Amino acid sequence: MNALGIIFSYSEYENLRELTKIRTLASIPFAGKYRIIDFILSNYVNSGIHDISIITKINYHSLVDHLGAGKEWDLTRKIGGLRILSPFSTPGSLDNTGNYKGTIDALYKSMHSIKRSMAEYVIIAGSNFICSIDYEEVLKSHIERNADITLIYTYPREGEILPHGAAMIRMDESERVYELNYNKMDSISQDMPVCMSMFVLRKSLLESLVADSIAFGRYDFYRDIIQRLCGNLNILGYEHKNIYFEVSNVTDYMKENMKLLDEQTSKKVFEKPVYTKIKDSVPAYYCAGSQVSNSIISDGCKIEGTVINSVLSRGVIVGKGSVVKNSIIMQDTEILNNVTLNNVILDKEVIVRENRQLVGHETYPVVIEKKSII
Amino acid sequence: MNALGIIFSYSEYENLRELTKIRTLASIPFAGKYRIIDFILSNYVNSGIHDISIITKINYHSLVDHLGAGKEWDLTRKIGGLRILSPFSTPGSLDNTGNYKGTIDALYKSMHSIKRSMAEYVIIAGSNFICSIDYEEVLKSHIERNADITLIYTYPREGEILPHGAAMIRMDESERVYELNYNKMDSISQDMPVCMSMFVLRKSLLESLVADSIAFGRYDFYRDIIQRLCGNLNILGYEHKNIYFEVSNVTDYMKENMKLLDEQTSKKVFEKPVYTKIKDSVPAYYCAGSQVSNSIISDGCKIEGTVINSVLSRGVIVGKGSVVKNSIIMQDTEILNNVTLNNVILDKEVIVRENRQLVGHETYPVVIEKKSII
Amino acid sequence: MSREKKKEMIAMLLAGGQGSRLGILTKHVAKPAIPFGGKYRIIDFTLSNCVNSGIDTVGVLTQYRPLELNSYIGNGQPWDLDRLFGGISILPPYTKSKEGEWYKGTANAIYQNIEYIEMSNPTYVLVLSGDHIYKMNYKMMLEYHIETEAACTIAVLNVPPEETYRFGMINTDENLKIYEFEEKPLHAKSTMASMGVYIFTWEKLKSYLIADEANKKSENDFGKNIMPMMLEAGENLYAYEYKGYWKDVGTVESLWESNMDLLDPDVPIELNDPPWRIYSRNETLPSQYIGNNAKLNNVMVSDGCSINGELEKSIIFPDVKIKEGAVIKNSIVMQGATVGNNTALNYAIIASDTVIGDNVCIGAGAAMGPDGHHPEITVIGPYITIDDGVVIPAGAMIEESIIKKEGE
Amino acid sequence: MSREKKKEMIAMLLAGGQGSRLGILTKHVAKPAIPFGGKYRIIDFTLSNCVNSGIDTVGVLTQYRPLELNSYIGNGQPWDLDRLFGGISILPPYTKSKEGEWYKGTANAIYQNIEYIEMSNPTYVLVLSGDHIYKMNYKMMLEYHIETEAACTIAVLNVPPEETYRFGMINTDENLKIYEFEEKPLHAKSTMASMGVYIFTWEKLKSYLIADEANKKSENDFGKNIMPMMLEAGENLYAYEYKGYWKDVGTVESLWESNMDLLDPDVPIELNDPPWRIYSRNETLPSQYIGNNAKLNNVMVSDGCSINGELEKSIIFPDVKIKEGAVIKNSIVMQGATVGNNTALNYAIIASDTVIGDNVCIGAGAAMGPDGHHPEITVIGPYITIDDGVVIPAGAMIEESIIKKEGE
Repeated sequence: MNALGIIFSYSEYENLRELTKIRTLASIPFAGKYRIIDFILSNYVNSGIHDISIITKINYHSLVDHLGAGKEWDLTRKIGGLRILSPFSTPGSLDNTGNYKGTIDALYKSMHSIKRSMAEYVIIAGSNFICSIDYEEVLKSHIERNADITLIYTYPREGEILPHGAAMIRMDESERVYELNYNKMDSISQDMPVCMSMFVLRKSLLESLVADSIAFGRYDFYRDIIQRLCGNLNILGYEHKNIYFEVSNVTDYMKENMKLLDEQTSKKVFEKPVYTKIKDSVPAYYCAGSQVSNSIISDGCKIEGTVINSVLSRGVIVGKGSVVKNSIIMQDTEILNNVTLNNVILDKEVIVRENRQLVGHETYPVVIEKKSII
Repeated sequence: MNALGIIFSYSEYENLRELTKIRTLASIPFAGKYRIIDFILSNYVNSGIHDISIITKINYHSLVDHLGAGKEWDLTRKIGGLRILSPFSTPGSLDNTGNYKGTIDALYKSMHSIKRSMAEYVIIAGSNFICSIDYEEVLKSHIERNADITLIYTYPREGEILPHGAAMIRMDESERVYELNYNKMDSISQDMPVCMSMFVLRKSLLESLVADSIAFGRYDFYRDIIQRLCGNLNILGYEHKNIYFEVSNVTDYMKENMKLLDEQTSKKVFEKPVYTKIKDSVPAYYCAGSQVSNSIISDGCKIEGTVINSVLSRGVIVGKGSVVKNSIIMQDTEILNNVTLNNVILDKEVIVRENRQLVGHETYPVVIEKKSII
Repeated sequence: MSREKKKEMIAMLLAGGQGSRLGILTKHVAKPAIPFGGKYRIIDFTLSNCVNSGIDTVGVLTQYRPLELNSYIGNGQPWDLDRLFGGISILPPYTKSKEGEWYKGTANAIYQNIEYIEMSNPTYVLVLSGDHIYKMNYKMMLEYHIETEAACTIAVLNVPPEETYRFGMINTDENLKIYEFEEKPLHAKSTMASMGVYIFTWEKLKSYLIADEANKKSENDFGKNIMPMMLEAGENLYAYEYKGYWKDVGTVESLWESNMDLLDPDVPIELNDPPWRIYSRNETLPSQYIGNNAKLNNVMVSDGCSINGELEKSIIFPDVKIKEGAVIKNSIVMQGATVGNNTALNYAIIASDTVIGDNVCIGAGAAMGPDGHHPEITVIGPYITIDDGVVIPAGAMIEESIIKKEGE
Repeated sequence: MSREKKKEMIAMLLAGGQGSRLGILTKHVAKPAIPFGGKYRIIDFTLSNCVNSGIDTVGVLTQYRPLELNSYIGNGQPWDLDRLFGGISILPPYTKSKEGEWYKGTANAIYQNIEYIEMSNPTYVLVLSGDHIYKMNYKMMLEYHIETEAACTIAVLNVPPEETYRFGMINTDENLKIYEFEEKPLHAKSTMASMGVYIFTWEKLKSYLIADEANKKSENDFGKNIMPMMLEAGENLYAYEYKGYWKDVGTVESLWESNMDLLDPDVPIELNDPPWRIYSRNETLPSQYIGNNAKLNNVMVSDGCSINGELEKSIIFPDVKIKEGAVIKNSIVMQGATVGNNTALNYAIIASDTVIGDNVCIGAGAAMGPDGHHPEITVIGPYITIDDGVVIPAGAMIEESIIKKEGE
């Protein structure tokens, strides 16, 4: 496909507490063995887009580790392929501050890479919305409807989550966007379309919009491009009708993971292949006496105890007599014997010693930092 | 080989003017189609070391571009492979300054990556010395002689160059290092051994030396480890007897490039394969009427004019009636018709218009910045 | 050419065999490509041994149905064998001038690829077969080979005296220097059986391969021709003792047994062994889902599965769906298979992508054999459908779909 | 399996031919692996056409001496064909049960690989041969194929009426719909010659391949059997006109000519064409060195060369050493060759790694043919040595070293 993919690996308004202390939003584990970036990259790859730049800010170490050379996503290419951009790798960046003033500034500082691409179109995505979407269809509609910018939106449904700060739009009957506002409530009415942080536009238009904005000291893509220019530009909405997940605070993160325990929901997200880093783990092993129900379990797990309504990432060990309920356990975490966990998120490589008990609440899960020993 | 390679892609004491304005020392073009990093990486790869971390500071954009996923160096691997480290990708680096306090601080901030390697030994190299060296031999000698640290040195020979700040060592008859001083002269006596910024030591020793130094606020590898501890540690020298090149200021850079016009010298550097990025350029083309003598020419060049005693990188065009003498011309630079150049360094993608004349002096070459139009 | 690198040792992996004793399981694929251990193929063990032993150049000699094996191996990336110099190469027979020639025997297969071997200019060549389950460090064997100054070193393992008739047996002096070979003897002098793992000093091997090829009567086989010829010529041949787990998975029985060994903590074959990882080509599948009414008791399950039944002592490959009420015991269910509601499997192997309906009974009447020997194994072939309610007796091997006609 | 991706079009590249009219040049390698144009191999053009046309799945059908071709292609990385899904696959003949079968004809080669093709589940299949020099966008041809609703589209080029006897000629109506084939006619009705580039709708092709295979009398050839059968059955066959440069390099003459075309600004084959790059496997060699007394006049020189002689209208491959006083005109010197002091070459092809001594004269007496036709080409085979002072007359083809005995 004749398009360049640009991913923002961070979000301006997330509050994920301990989870983003050591990593960027895009590299947060999700759905057992995956990271958020896996879903976003797979959408591009499945749509035939093989030229992708990822814009990072801070704490992108884990993202770099996870992506490696991009082999698992078939993005180790001579032509196109994967590039991870950081403010510090910008040519001639003699200042060492490395903070972007906003999304437009981030794009501006990534221009050296964007300009080199031969693609005609750009498809931009943030990292807070997870879904399965076919960009080929979106681009087709963008061209057919003669849009300047296509903005992908959705209608939040029963039980679906929207955080403070999400961009809500208003459109006329031809889906032309004429207003954009930020969500200031805790939940919103379900007939209000919400922007999914995904945009399609011509690369040449993006280049000139960014140059213009920078010249006037305007740095925010939503406010200074969509909101400001929706009168002048033909900004059209494109509805995403399939299921989505939104991750921007810990309670939502927990809820969204739990949704995957519904096999129908899970099927919709995994309709097309989702690629992730290969770990060469052994198959999961369920010992004699283990008891597991309604849970997602990943390769390399070894279960001797009980796991109920939980999501386990790769290489998790649950000892004898331990009970893990309504929890998310990340990679290589070890739960020794006779431990009780309920409404807990254990980050990677945590060790929970014998006989410990950790209980959070559904709306406020306990989060244990990476490599903690409890 | 059971060793991890660590490369410092920058130097603390280089003065390369325009050449490092937009790039780091390691990615400066050298010997026509190469960058300095190519020689350093090829030494590792040819010695069977496939697990390599590159420490970067600022302006490493061109380095990232050049190395890509490391395919050309056969370093796109599941086990080991190439990693480019930056201060900003360090886990938990919430401060955004990104400056290292010194070489030890840089190693300290790269410890997350160093620690993960299963290798027993570490081989460290800077980017200012270019040579062909077999690290398998060095490691063998390190083990046989029971050294704590092996420091690779050489004796500068007639016409060889050493900059201000180079580390000169004194050794006893068993090659044990007992003193280290910095060069403060413009040239030095030829019987004074000089450290080539390459060290071999156990990874565990490096880890504890770095941790100790950081605890005491000591940040310079030469001063705080070699100089300070040469009384307590068994630091042994290993002589590199083959030819070498040193790049730390523009005059030297010019001189060192010109040395390669001697085929015998060139042969010694290219004894073993030196890998570089593949550009899929066409063969060089010499038009009817061109005149080329004693020059290095790279793929993709098209010569209509005259080239004498010069080094041309890939894709350089020399127009009709133009004369290029004693000059270094970098990639994709275009010299139109009837231009005269003498003692000039043209950086990448420069355009020299018709009838221009640029003349520098052997000891002070004219340097033209990347993408200039003259 | 002059700039190519010399390799100390390269491996030549004989993957040509059909493995006809595996019946329907090798109808579509060569034996080394048969699934094993929940997510692996048999060849993964040999390839991982190579990589973990530091060998980065492997030639795979194929001629029987190589398509699936080729596409499984691909560019070798899963084993880190996608190298710029060396890496993995598939070596089929080819035509030299007018006529092509198929591989006549194991030795002839290597002979026909002398040119390939010489491209790496190796000092030693490791010859392997791709159909055994074991973990072995060939680097240590090479050290032994160099130390004993052998022309050929043969890895051996101890077998019970009553099983020697199944193996090529090897007789050595007290220094393990070989003086005699016995091909499948009823009463062997020793208990050392050849594992089919050889290290040769390449210059030596090359000359014997050429000599063997010139001999029109030769069967061009390593065990039958090359080694005896070397012994006769007075070359140094040494045995190298291997003490770990080793299994030839040449029959349905041994394939089943060796899978079950993975579930037996007393059998020394541990897959979860980070310094000696077994690499394989991983499918792109989500994590597995274990339903509300599932029971799992000494079971291995892989990515992409959805398990709702009761499982005991079984191995479940990726992307398998097991519906509610299904009861699976002592069985192996391969990739992509579906097992319907209330279906019972006992001592069964279900091959890839097969669909088993509801209320099916597979391995019906499976009863323990004499001496506590397990019952006969039932095998359901790949890509077929077994309709609801079908009963398949223990020991059957089903090649084609069983669809009940309407009204039945 | 179900998760594999569907590809719109994949390419099947017939690279099986020996190309015997190229004599000594194809003694060790298949024709598509022959060096061309200073740093390329013939097959680079077809592979680059595929990649530049957006095709990322290419099956290469080999059977003659595939070793060098295989190792040249490797994992396909130089052409960006090292893909996780698709990419490049070498497809040799293989055994299905007891007996293997060599490729009987071009159509049979594809027939034997139906299983491979179906793995990508393509809608269209592009059939190519690997021995032509041209730059062509197959994507545009596919658009034409879809537009005309053809079952098969054949790329054609216009040839002079006097050359039709060398080609498969195609007769069409005014809409380019094909109604007749003429195999190498002396007097053709049209000037449209088939380029051996076909796009088929896969479902159609598959059924005709199966029908053709059942016909024992068929030669299993696309041109002779498949297309005429399709035409007879009333399928839509269309010609697609190609207007650019195209050359079959099947003979020493045409190989030489087509190399020289690169040095002729009037011939429309430009290698330095960034949007349509020709990819090749690059050797690891330093930049070239041009010495003090070198003269280069309309010459192409590659990496790693050291040039000290006088060159005119010649193509020099990588790693060639040309010593002082050597005079090289109208010649091609392939990789790794050395040309000694004061040696003269004229209208010569020096194959790879050959060493030509001092004061040698190759192509001696080369004189223009009638009608301004160039003199006969002299070919010196690969890996040999020509001793000092030897004189080799124009038109010779030297297979073995010429070493002067002592005292001579």
